[in-house]
Amino acid sequence: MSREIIISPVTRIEGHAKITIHLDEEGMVKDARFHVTDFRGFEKFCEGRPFYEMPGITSRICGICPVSHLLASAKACDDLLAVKIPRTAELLRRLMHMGQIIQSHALSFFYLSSPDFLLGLDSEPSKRNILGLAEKYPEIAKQGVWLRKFGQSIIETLSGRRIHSSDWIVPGGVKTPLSKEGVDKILADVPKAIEIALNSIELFNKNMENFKNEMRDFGDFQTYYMSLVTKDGGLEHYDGNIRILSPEGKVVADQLDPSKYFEYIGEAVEDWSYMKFPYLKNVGYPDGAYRVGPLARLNNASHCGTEMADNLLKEFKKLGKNGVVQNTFMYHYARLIEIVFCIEKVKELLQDPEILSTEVQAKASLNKREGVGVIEAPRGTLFHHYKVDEQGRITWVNLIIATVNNNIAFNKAVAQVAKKYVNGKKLNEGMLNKVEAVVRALDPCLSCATHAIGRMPVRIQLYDHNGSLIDEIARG
Amino acid sequence: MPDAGAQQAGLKADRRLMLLEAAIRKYQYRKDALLEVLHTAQELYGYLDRDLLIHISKLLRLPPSHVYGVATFYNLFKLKKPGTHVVTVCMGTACYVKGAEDLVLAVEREFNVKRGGTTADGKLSLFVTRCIGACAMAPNAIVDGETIGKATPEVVLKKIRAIMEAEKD
Amino acid sequence: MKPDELRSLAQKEAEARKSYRYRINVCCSSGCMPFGALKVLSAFKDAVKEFGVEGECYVARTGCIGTCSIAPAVLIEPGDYLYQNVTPDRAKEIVKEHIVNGRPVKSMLYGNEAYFKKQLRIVLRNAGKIDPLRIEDYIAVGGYYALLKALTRMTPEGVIEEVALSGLKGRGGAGFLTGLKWRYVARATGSPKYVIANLDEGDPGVFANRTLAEADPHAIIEGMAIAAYAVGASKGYIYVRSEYPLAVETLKKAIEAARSMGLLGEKIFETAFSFDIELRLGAGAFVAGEETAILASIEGRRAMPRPRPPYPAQSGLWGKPTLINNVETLANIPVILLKGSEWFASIGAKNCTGTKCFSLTGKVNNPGLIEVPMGITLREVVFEIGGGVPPGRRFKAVQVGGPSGGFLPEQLLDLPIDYESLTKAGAIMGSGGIVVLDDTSCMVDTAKFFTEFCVDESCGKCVPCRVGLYKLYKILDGFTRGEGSLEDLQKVEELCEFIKEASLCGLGQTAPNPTLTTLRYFRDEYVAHILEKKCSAGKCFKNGGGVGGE
Amino acid sequence: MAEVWEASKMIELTIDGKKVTAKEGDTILKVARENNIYIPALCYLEGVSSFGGCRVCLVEIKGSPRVFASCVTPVAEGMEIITNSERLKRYRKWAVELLLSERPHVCSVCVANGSCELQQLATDLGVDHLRVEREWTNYELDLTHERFAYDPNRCILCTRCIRICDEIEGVHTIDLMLRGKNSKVIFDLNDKWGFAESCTSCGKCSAVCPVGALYVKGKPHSESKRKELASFVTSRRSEKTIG
Repeated sequence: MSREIIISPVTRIEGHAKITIHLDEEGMVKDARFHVTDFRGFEKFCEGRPFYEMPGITSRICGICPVSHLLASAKACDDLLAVKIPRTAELLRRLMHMGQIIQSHALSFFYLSSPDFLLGLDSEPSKRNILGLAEKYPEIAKQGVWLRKFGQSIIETLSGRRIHSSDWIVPGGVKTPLSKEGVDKILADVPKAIEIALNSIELFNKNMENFKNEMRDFGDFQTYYMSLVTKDGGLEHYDGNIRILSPEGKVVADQLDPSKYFEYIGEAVEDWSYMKFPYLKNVGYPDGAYRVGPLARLNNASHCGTEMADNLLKEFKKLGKNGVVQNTFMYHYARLIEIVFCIEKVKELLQDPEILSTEVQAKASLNKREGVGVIEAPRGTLFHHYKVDEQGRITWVNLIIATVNNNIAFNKAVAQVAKKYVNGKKLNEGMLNKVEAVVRALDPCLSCATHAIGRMPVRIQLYDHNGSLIDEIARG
Repeated sequence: MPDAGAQQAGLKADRRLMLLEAAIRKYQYRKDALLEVLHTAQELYGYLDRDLLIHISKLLRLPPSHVYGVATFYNLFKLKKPGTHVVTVCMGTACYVKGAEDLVLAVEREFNVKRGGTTADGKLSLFVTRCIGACAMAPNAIVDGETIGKATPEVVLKKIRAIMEAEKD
Repeated sequence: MKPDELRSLAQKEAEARKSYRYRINVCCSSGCMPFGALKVLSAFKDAVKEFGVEGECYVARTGCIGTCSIAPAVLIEPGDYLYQNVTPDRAKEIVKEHIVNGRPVKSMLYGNEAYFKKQLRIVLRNAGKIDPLRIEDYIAVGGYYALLKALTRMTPEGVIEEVALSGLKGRGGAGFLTGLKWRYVARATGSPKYVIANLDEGDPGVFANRTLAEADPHAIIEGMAIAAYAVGASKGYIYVRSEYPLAVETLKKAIEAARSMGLLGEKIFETAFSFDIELRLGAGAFVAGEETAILASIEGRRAMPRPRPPYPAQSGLWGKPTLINNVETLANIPVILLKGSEWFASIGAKNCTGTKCFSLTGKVNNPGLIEVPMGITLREVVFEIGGGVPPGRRFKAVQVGGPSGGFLPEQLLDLPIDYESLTKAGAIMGSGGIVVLDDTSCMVDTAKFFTEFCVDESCGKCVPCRVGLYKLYKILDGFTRGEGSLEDLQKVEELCEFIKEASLCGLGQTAPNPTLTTLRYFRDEYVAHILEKKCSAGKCFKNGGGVGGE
Repeated sequence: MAEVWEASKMIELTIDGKKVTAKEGDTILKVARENNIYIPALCYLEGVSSFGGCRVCLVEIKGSPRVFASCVTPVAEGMEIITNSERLKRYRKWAVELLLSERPHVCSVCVANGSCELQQLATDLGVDHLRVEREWTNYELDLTHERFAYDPNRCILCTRCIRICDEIEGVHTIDLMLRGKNSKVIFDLNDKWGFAESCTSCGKCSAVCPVGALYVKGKPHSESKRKELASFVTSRRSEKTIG
């Protein structure tokens, strides 16, 4: 008899989703799908609103990386105003962006994923979380909490608010300059932050050995990679152009204008998911699947531009063939390296003599009817694309969220892990956890990606080969 | 002579305008006569268009928003041109209890018009009203001013079809 | 006009009346007009000429006789022969048989004596018996004598005292003592003072005021003039619904007639009292019937009620002391002055004197306009006067008091009609509407209908009424489509309490009544809708066959 | 010299058990605030006429089963006023919930977030969910005015803007159209704001808007709100009284 197993909810990811596992007639895993069951219609919701509310509105899509939306949206609005923002404003925006990536990566690694591999995938689920971690590795948990706070404190220092700092980044720049006290305050914490980041990398390296088996089948598959890079191919998060890397490690396209994304990215639709499936137009769907995010950025970047991160990048590239690391598990590693890079970048930005200038906003009124803003969010490339009417009211919105870029990859990874670990005849926690773990490695931010309102319970459902539901588990 | 402002407001200096201004004079340009003036204007013009409202607001020295607010507060005033023919269905209690809703639905379906609206060709408007006071003969429909008591959808539709046909000839 | 002129005119008219053996009263009110009343009128006029009886038979165009279900109706005096469904052909036959041959045409007579038996006509004393467009007709039956009496033989305080002693309460709905209200206005400082006659009867299913204005406009005018004298006002407004064109026309002509006779204007009956009336038209806003909204409307503004105090008695039209009375209240006044407060107080119930006009409609055999003494039971009204529900149907509920009135079930039919009893039972007197429902009506659907009415008519000023009622409507609408749970009933009750208590004016304060009384007396129907998706009247769940709705 | 001003009669009453003296003719709300007794209110705006529409400032008066809007009810000798009973709290909560449900008041994406009187009141009253369904009105946003924006989807119809425009600025550009739940704040003949000829662009309306319906473009709501205006209104009013 053929069945389908459905995993729900995928705990410890942002937002909730549903995984269905489809079995063939022999009861073996044939396919697995990562679903999004609810739809927020955020793009629709924005229609009719004034463009200058967009940074505020879109940053509300997500409570985890509001700054990413804020930045992408503000950049799209800069485009609508057709202004070049003051250099200090750019420095400050970058600074906030670094803070954002640090706190997001810290959250992903310490809070959400580290319990998996520090406590073991088969450990008691009720303990397999940050609280369980704090019990067994109190020092690590504490460091994780501190590092996240460091990132948040940068955001807070700049905007005055920790989470939704929506009115600080505005079209044309930022609202308020940074004070000398602010600079000193953040700089004082930099050494400790670096120390924690490096410790974490050491810890990760130590533990990697224990996961050799899992890692082999842990979403180790080939895709294209996409990210922003600097003019000279370096690691970039705020600006830059698009580079696309082939699975073999060849740069197949470079310095593409990100505002023309629709020329090279297509978006397919599947009737079982509200998420779109972006693919590279040149390659086609679904072969043109690509991955974005920390792994993609490090694969794409020839260098980081900061001392410690450059060294780490060199080590990282050794882990893959032709310098391309394909294993989904390595997203964790890439994330840690990026944390180091960001902290170094924070220091560099704070030492820029222009950081304290008070010229932080360019004023202009609406000059264009269409604007695109692209940045590298913690989870990957984020596109905001708006069209407005003559009064500046939004008439059309397209958002491609980092997690959505990874959509095809998600499904591939889930299927691969399910095939290896899920046996249709037996359902046990550990096996289901592994499916969940791979999802967590990719770190989907579902509330963004699906535009879902509130909590979205994720269920695991089991379907037979006829497509009928035969079992369902809901957890949490 | 009609007020000079009228032409600026885009109103034709015809008999209707003279009658309207005469009525306003009769009320000595008093602001509190607004409702009466609007009644007169609607009787003369059939509905209150923008130019008419601007003119009234100037003559009575009332803020335009006040005039607009009053004109839209009361159901009776029409700001859009109604159809050539008007069907009004009474939705008073007695009529509702005796099936006025069916009359409305029948007209809506047959002539593709929503209550309160006018057909695309401007031929027929359908309004509902709250109690015309002929409750003993409920349900009531008024087709071009003629009251049909104890109305049924068939009778009302027949009547409307008849006037629409007559129009064509 | 001099006092003597009134007397001699009355005498002349009375003699003229006597010279006719018959008087044919053709009802030409809004109820009968659509059914060819004017054609019937001219058919009678032609017929009396044709048969050569014009010298002994007077054909009068009158107001409502009260039997709207047999329109057009014709009343022949003497003997009060009431003919039903008269057509021009039948008119001819009636003249031939009844007038010429002296044999009333039994087959055409309205045989329902019970309809009139329990009625008592004070307000409608002249309705159907005089020509409303002839002021002489009104004077012939004693019209304007009360005004003459007041102006020449009574002090303003004396008039107020008489009205107060009669125990007359406002007929507009709230039931405030009329004499007391007058006294407040009389004592208020400020000048000039105004009198407003409220004829903005917007309640669906109610047409008593309209009928009164169409049948006996001078009774209203005389009542107003007396009130003005009592409170010291010199200017009056009649605020009338524009949806009542015939009433507007009749009142307009009546005011002109009274003015040309000197019964309105300067120095009436050669006294120092001057009073004139202006007609003000509403424009389709139910809320404008509210005391303070009517003021706004007359001042040419949006008819939005304002909080009281200050009461219109202190600060009304343009901030001046203003008396606002319903037209039915005012029509009582001349009779009270002529017959005395003692006589009036002896009619009706102990704490609620006089009579009340009701439009009796809905699923009842004899709909029409009735006037009954206060204290009569609902059962008498519905089953004796109204003749009960149509054959084969079962009585379900009676709604008293228009859209804000409550629904009362069978077991409360023995309730006497007075302000207190009705309010206690959850209904209100309102401006006088009684709608009878039988088993083809769904109480949930009906509550929804009235709530929707109030949603449409809410002025939007205060939150409970503007938003609360709409939310209430949405919940009720859900019930009729198979949505909602028993917990929602609790929510409905809480919401109703808030709307009732916190609304600014009477519209909002009474709007939850239909919902509250149906919940109180017909809760099982709500439960059946919610739990079984069942509507015993077959009105609901039309879309979607019972479960889920749309 | 003869006394020009007739001294106002002073009366005594109690509010929440506290004895206070007040000028005859003053409203309960005014007297309470003068005595540091907080009665919440939304449509009330010092310096312009009272409206009495929001029903948030309801109070009880001993001896009456009814509740009274304190912004429009004058004080009287010996009155015993209760401003904060369970019943009043219940009613206030309903009023705020209904307002929140009337139009799409999504605080998180509103310009007034953090400086909104409705939001503050909801927080104060512990409104953490709505018992009735929200409406998702889709009124068109008006951005035609060079400096100001009007978003009807956030309007609570308190009419502060209408009153200040009429009574203080004296132009009466703003009024309401339609009625009941369809009521909407309009400029001139329901014109787009930027084309409303009578508007003097004084900005008072947006300064007194308690929510995010009228606001200054590009300026954070919190900065454009009524602080400086309140003093303006008060000074204007005292001028009026003296003159």
